[in-house]
Amino acid sequence: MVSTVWQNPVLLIVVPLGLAFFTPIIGLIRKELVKYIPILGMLFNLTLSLFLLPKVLDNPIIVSLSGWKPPFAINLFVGPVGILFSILISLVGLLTAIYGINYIKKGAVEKYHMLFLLLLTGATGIVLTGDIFNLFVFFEILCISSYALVAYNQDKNGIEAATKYLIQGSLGSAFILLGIGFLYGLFGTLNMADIARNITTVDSPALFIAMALFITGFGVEAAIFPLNAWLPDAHSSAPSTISAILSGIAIHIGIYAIFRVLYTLFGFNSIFTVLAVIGIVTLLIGEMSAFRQENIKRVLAYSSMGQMGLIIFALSIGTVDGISGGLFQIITHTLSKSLLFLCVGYMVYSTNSMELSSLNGLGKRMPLISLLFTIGVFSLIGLPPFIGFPSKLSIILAGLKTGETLFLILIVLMLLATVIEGVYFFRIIQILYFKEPDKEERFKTPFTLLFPVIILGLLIVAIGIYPGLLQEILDRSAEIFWDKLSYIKIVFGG
Amino acid sequence: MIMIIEVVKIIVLPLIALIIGIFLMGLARMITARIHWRYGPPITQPLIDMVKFFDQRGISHGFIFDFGIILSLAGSIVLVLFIPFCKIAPLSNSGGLLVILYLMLITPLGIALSSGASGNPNASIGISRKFMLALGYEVPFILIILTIMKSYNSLSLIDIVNVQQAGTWSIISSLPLFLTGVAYFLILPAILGVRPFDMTTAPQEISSGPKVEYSGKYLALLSIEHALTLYIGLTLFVNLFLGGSANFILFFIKILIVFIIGLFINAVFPRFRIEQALKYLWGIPTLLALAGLILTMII
Amino acid sequence: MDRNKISKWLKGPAKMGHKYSLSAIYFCTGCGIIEVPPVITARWDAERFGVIPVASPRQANLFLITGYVSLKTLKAIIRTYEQMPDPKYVVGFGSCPINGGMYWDSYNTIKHLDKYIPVDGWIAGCMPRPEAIFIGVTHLWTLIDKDMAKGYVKYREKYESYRKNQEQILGKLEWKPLYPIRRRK
Amino acid sequence: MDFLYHNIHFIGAFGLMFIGLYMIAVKKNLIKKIIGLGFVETGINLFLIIIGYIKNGTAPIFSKAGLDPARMVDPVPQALVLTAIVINVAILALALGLAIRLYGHYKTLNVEKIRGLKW
Amino acid sequence: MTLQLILLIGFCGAIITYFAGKILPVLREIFAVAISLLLVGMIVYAYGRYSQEIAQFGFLNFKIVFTLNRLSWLFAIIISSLSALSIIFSLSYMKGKERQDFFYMMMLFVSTSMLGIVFSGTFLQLFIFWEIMSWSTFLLISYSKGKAVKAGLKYITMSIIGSMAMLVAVISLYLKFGTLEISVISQNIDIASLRYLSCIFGLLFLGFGVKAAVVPLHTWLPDAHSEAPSPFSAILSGILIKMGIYGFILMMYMVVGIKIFMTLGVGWMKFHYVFAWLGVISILIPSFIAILQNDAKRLLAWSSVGQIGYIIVGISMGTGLGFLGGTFHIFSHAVFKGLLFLTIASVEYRTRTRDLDQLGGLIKKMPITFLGGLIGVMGLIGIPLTNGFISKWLIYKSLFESNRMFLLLFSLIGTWAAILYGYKILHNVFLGQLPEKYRNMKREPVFMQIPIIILSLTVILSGIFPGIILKLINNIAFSFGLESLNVNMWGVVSETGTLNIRNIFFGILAAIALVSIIFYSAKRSWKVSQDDNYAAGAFVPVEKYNYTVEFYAPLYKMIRKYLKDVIDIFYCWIAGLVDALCNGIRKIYTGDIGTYVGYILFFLAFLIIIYLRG
Repeated sequence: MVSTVWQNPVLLIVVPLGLAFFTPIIGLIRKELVKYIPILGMLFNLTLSLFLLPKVLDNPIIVSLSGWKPPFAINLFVGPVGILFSILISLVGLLTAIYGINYIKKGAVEKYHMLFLLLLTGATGIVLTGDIFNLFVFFEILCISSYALVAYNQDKNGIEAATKYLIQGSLGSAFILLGIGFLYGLFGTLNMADIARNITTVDSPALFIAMALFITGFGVEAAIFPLNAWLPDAHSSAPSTISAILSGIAIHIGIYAIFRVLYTLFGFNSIFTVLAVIGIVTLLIGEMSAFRQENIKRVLAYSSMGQMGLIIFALSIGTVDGISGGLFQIITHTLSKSLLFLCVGYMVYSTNSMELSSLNGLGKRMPLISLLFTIGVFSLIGLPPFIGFPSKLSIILAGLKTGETLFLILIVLMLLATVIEGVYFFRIIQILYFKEPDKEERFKTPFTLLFPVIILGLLIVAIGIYPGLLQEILDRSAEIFWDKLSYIKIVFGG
Repeated sequence: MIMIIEVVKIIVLPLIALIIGIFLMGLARMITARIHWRYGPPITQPLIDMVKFFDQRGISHGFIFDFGIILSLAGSIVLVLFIPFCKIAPLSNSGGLLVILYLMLITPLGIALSSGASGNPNASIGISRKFMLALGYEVPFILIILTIMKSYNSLSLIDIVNVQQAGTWSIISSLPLFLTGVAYFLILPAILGVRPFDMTTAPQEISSGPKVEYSGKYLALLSIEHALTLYIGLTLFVNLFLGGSANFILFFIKILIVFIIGLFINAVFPRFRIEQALKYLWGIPTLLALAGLILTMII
Repeated sequence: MDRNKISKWLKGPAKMGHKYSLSAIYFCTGCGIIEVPPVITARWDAERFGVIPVASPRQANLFLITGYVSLKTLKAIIRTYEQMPDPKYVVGFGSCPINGGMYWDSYNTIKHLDKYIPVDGWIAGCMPRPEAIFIGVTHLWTLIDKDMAKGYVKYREKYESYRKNQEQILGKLEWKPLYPIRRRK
Repeated sequence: MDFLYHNIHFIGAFGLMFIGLYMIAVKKNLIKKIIGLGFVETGINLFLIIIGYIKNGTAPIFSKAGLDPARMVDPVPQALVLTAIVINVAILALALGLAIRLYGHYKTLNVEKIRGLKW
Repeated sequence: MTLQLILLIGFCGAIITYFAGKILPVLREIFAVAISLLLVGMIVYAYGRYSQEIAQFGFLNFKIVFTLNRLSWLFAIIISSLSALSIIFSLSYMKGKERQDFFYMMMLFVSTSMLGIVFSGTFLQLFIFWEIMSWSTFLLISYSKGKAVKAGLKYITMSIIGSMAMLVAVISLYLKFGTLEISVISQNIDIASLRYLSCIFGLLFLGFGVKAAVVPLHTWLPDAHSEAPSPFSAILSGILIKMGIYGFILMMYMVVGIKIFMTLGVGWMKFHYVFAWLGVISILIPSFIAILQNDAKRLLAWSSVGQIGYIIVGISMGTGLGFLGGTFHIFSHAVFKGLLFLTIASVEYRTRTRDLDQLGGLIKKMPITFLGGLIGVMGLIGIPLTNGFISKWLIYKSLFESNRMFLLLFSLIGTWAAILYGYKILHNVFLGQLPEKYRNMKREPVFMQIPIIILSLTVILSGIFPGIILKLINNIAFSFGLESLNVNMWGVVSETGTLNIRNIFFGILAAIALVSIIFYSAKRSWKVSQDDNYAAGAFVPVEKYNYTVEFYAPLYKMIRKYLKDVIDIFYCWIAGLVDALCNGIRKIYTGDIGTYVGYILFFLAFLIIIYLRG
C-alpha cells in the first residue's frame, strides 16, 4: 500500500512524538534551538499530509502496525477526514509554533515545546487511529499535555484553570475508559471496525451506557453544554498560543472523537436528535454568556463554546450535507479562532490587560493586527466574503434540507444566537476602531508574530471568496466519515 | 385662432380675478365698518393703498426677500388659471385637483421664504403660525377635496363643474356632499386667513407677522396676492359646491353671497389663539368632512 | 418710453395715494395715546379718511408723536422714523412734543423735537380732541397737495446736522447713518 | 445472595467508582477530590480486570504446553490496565503538583474559596 | 464581462485607494474620485446592453449570475452617480479628519456592494452583497465615534436580524426551486403555494424592511443617519435604504409577479394592504416626529422614513401608475435627500454644528448651499416643477384610481407635515438673523458646491422634463407585465386626469416674468442690512434676535406627547431584557469545581434516562 517509507502515515505520529522526546535533550545542548523543533516537526507533518491528501481522497490508506491484519493489531485509518484534521493540526501547529518563537520567552521553554509537540501528536494520533483504546491513549496524551500547558504561565488563574480542567477532564477520561471496558466486555475486541461489524448482534443496555459514557467523556473535551465549564477558564488563562491550539484544535478533536465513535461504532440512531438539541443549547448558552463578558479572552472562549455547539448541531443533522457543513465549520472555526487568539495574544501582551476597555482605539495603534482581528471576527459571525459565510450557509442549507420542523426551530434558534454573537463581536470591533485610545504610541509587531496571523487571514479570505477550493475534499470526507459500511469494508480489505 | 383665444384667456383671467379680489377687499372693509356701526372707507380704499405702496420706496433684505414675494404672487396667478371662472380655466386639464392642492403651497412658501429672509423674529413667528394653521385647515380641506373627487370620480375640476351644471349643485345633491360643503364653509376663513384665524398677521401681538418688514411695492404685491387668495378661496367653493356657472353675473353673485355670509362671521368674532384654531379645525369641520368621506365610500 | 415721463404722468394718482391712505404708526410716549383709540374706532372712525393704524414702521407713512418725548424714547423715535419708507409725515400730537408742555423744565424731556427729526405738522392742545386730529389730517392733505410736507426730504438733505444733534444728546448711536455722511476736512 | 456472590467483584468495582465520584462531587478539599479521582480510576481498573478474568484461569502463555486456551485469562484487559495505571499516575502527579501550586497562591485547599475564575 | 468588471474595479479600487492613501493623501483622493467616476462611466456605457452573464466560477454548488436589466440599470446609475458626488463632496468635507483612507475605501466598498446587489442574478449573490453592504455600512456609521458607536450597534443588530431572516428565506427558496437564479424562479413561481410565498414574503419583509426602514423596523435609521459622516448620510438616505425597496420590487414584480402578489396574504389580511398601510404609517408618524427634531440631520433622517413610506405605498398599489410613481420617487428621493444631506453637511463643515437652535441667517454666507437646500426642500415637499411633485402626483393618482381614499388622505397630510419641517430646516439654518459668531465665516469650498449644483439642477430638470425618466420606468413596468401608460416628455396622459408639466411650467414661468416686470419696474428698493430691522424702535439686539428654538411651539405642545417612538422604546426594552438574560445565564458557571462535576454526572444521568425512557 505504501510505496516508500517517507510516505508512511505513521510518520505523522512518530515524527512529532520522537521530536518531543528529543526536545529536552536538545534543550540540554542549546536552549535556543528548542523553539525551532516544533516548526520542523509540523512542517514535516504539513508536507506529508498535503502530499497524502489526494491519495486518500480516492481510497483511504490502512496501516497495520507490526504486520498483523486489522482485527488483531492496532491499525491506522488514514482517511480524508483524518488527513484533513491532520492538515489543520499541522497548519495551526506550525503557525502557532512560529508565533511562539518570540512569544514564549519565560519559564521552562524546552518543556513548553515538548508538551506542545506532545499535544499535537496526541491530536494527530486520535484522528488517524482505528483502535479505540489507542484513541484513548492519544486522547490522554492530548489532555495531559494540555492540562500542563494551561498552567504554563504559573500564575494564579492559570493554575486554577488547569486544576479545574484536570479534574473535569480526567473524570471524562475515566468515563471513556469505563466505556471501553463495557465495549470490550461485550465484543472482546478493541478494533473499531471489528466492533462496528458486530454491533448489530448485541442488544444490551450496556451498549447504550457505553455510548452515553463515550459522549460524556469526549464531551468534556468537546465542550458540550453542561460539560464545558472548564473551557472559558482554561482558554482565557492559558498562554495565547495554547489558547489558539486548544480552541483551534483540541476541542475539535473532542468532537471528532465523539462523532467517530458514534458514526462508526453505533451508527445513526435517535441520540443524534438529542445531540442536535444539545448542540443548539450549547450554542445559545455560549453566545449568551459571551454577551456581557468584559474579558476579551473569555469572550473568545465562550464564543468557541458556541461554535462547538454549532458544529455538534451540524454533525448531528445526520446527512452528508450536514457533516460536510460541520467539517467546513470546523475549518472555519480553527482558522478564525486561532487567528483571533493569536491577535488577542499580541494585544494582551502589549497592553498588559485583558479588559475590553484596554483595547480602546487599538485599531490605530496596531492597525494590521486589528484588521486581521476584524477579519477573524467577521468570519466567525458568518459575513461574506469570509470563510464563515459558506460554512454557515451550508449548515443552514443542510438543516433546512431535512425538512423537519425540529430542525427548522433549531435553525431559527441558531440564527438568534448568531445575532447575539454578531452584536458582541461588533461591539468589540467598535471598541477597537471607534473609541479614543488612551495613548497614541504605536506598537511595532515582530515579523514572527505577524506572519502566522497574516497567513491565517489570507486563508480565511481566500476560502471565503472561493469556497470551491475545499468543497470536493469536504464532500468526500463527509461521505467516508459517515459511511459505516465502507469503513468496515476498507479496514478489512476487499 | 384657438391659440389666440387661449392666450387671451390666460391674460384676462388673472385681471378679472384681481378686479374681483380688490372689489371684495373694499367691500369687506365697507361692510365690516357698517357692522361696526362706522361709516367706513370708500370702496376704492384698497386700490388707493396699493397705489400708495407702489409709490413708496421699500426696503429689501436681499435676493430671497424679493424672490419669495415674486414667487408667491406668481403662484397665486398660476393658481387662478387652474380654477374655472365661468368655465374658463385655461390650464385646468394639466393635473386636476391634485395640482391645485400643490400649487396652493407656492404662495405661502414664497411669503415664508421672503419674510424669513427679513430676519425679524416677528415674521418668523407669523410664518410658524401660518404653517401650523395651514396644517390645521388642510386636514379637513384634503378630506373635502377627496370626498368631491370620490363622489364625482374625477380629478378634473372642470368635469366636476360640468356634472353639476347638468344636475344639481353638489351641496344639495347628497348628504355627504352637504356635510363636506358645510365643513368647507366652516374652514373658509382659515383658508382666507381672515379674522377669527388672523393670528398669522396679528398686528397687536407680533406686529403683523410676516408683513413686518414689508414696505412699498412688497406690500403692494402682498395686497394683490391677498386679493387673489380671496378670489381663489371663494371660486373654489363656488365651483366645488355651488355648481359654478356659465354665466358671469350668476357666478359673481354666488361668490358675493358666500363672501358676505362669511363676512358676518369675520366681523363679529375675535381672534383665536393658534391652539384654539387647531382644536377647532381638527374638531367639527374635520369630523363633518370625515363623515362625508366615509359616507361617500360606503355609498 | 422715458421713465421720468411715466413718473410725471403717475404723479397725480401717487399723490392721491399718499393723501388718502395714511397708515399711521403712533408712538405712545405719553398721555396723548389715550385720544387715539376713540379716533380709530367706531365713534370717530378715522378709517373713512384713509387713516389706519399699522403695526410696523415699514408699512407706515404717518408718524404720530403722542405725548412728551423723553431722552430714552427719542432714540426709539429716531429709529422708527428712519425705518419708515420714504414719503413719510410726522405729526406732533399735543403740546408736549412742541415745547415740552407741562414738562418744560424737566431735565429729561425733549423740548424741541424738530431739532432731531423733521416734523411736518403740529396739533396743539393738552389733550387735543379727536376732532383736532381730523383737522390735522385734513391740513396734512393740503400740505401734501401743495408739496409742502417735505420733512423727509429735509431730513435727507440735512442729515448730517440732524445726526449731529441726535448724537449730541444721545451719545453715539449704535446704528449706521441712514444717509452717507460726507466728511469735512 | 447468589447474585451477590456472583457479582461481588462488580459491586466492588462500581462501589469504588461511586465513592470516588461522591468524593469528587461533594468534598470541599482539593486533595480529597484528587483522592476521589484515584478511587474512580482504581474502580475502573478493577472493572477492566474483571471483564477479562476467568475463574480459575491460567496465564495466557501459549508457548507453555498443557494450558487450555479456553481457560486462559484474557491478556488484553490487563495490558489496558497497565496503560491506564501509567496514565493515572501521570494525572495524579500533575494534579498534586497543581494542588501544591494552588495552595501557594490561595493559601487554602477549600475549592469553594478557589473561585477566581467564574462567569 | 462588463458587470463583473465593474464590480471588480469597484472592490479592487477601494482597496487600492486605501493603500494609495498610505503612500500619498492626494493620490488617494484622485483614485477615489477617478474610480467612482469610472463606475459612473461604465454604467452609462452599459445602458441598453441588457444581458445575463454567468460567472466562470460558482460559489459552493451555486451558480453565479450577473444580470443587467432596466430596473437594475436605473438603480445602478442612481447609486454610482450619487456616490460619485458624495465622494467629490467628501474631498472638502473630510479634509483634516482622521482615517481618511479608511473612509474613502469604505465609501467605494459600500457603493460597489450596492451595485453588486442590483446586478445580482441569483438570490445568493444578493445576500452576499447585502451582507457586505451591511457591515461596511456599519463601519462607516460608527466612524464618527461618540454617539455614533451606539447608533452603529443599533444598526448592525437590526441589520443582522433582518439578514438572518433573509437567509432563511433564500435557502428555503433554493430548497423549493432547486436553484437560486432569479429568472428561473420567476418562471417556475407557479409551483409554489400561496401559503409558502406568504411565508417567504414575511421573512423577506424582515430582511428588506430593516434596510428600507419601514415603520416597525425603522428605529435604527434616525440614529444612524444623524451620526454617520455627512457625505455618507447622503448615500445612506439617498440609496442605501432604497436597496430594501429594490428587494421589494424584485420580489413583488419580478419574481412573484404582481398578479400573484395581490392575492398573497393571511386570510383577509392581504399582504399588499398591510404593506400599503405600513407605508402610510411610515409617512404619517415619522413626518410629524421630524417636525419635533432639533438636529438637522436627525430631522432629515425622520423625513427619510416618511419619504420611504411614499415609495412603499406607490409600489404596493400594484398598478402601472403606482409603480411609476413609487419608482420615480426612488429617483427623486435619492436626488433631493442626497442634496439636503450634502447641504447640511456643508453647513456643518463651516459652522461645526447642526443644531437648528444655534444656526440662522447663513444665506448671506453660503448662497449656493441655500439654493441647494431650497430646491431640496421644494422637492421634498413636492412643489410643482421639482421631481418630488411628479412622483407624488403619480402616487396620489394611483391611490385615487385604486380607490384607497384613506391612504391618499394620510399621504397628503404627510406632505403638509413635510412643509412644516422642510421650512423649519430652511428657516433655522439659512433665514433669520446671522449670529455674531458666523459673521466672518468663509463661503463653502468649491468641491462642496459642485455636487450641490449638480443635484439641484437634477431636481429641477427632472421636475420639468419628467418624461426622460418616466419613459425608462414605464419600460420597466411594461417588462413586468403592468399596463403601459402614455408617457410623454411632459408627464402622463390619461383619461381620468392628465399630468402636463408643460402648462404648469410655462404658466409659472410667465407668471414669474409678469410679476418680476411689475416688481422691477416699480421704485427700486433700498437694500438694508439685517441690523436695520424692526425691533419696536430699539436697536436690534446682537444675539438672540431670532426665532428658532421651538419653532412650532404651540403645535409641539399639542402633539409631542403622542409622538414618542414607541417602537424604539419597545425594542430597547427587549434589548435590555436580552441583556439581563445573558448576564443571568452566565452565572451557571459558578467557579466551583464541585458544581461542574455535578453537571458532568447530571449529563451522564440525563443521557441514560433518555435511553431508559426510549
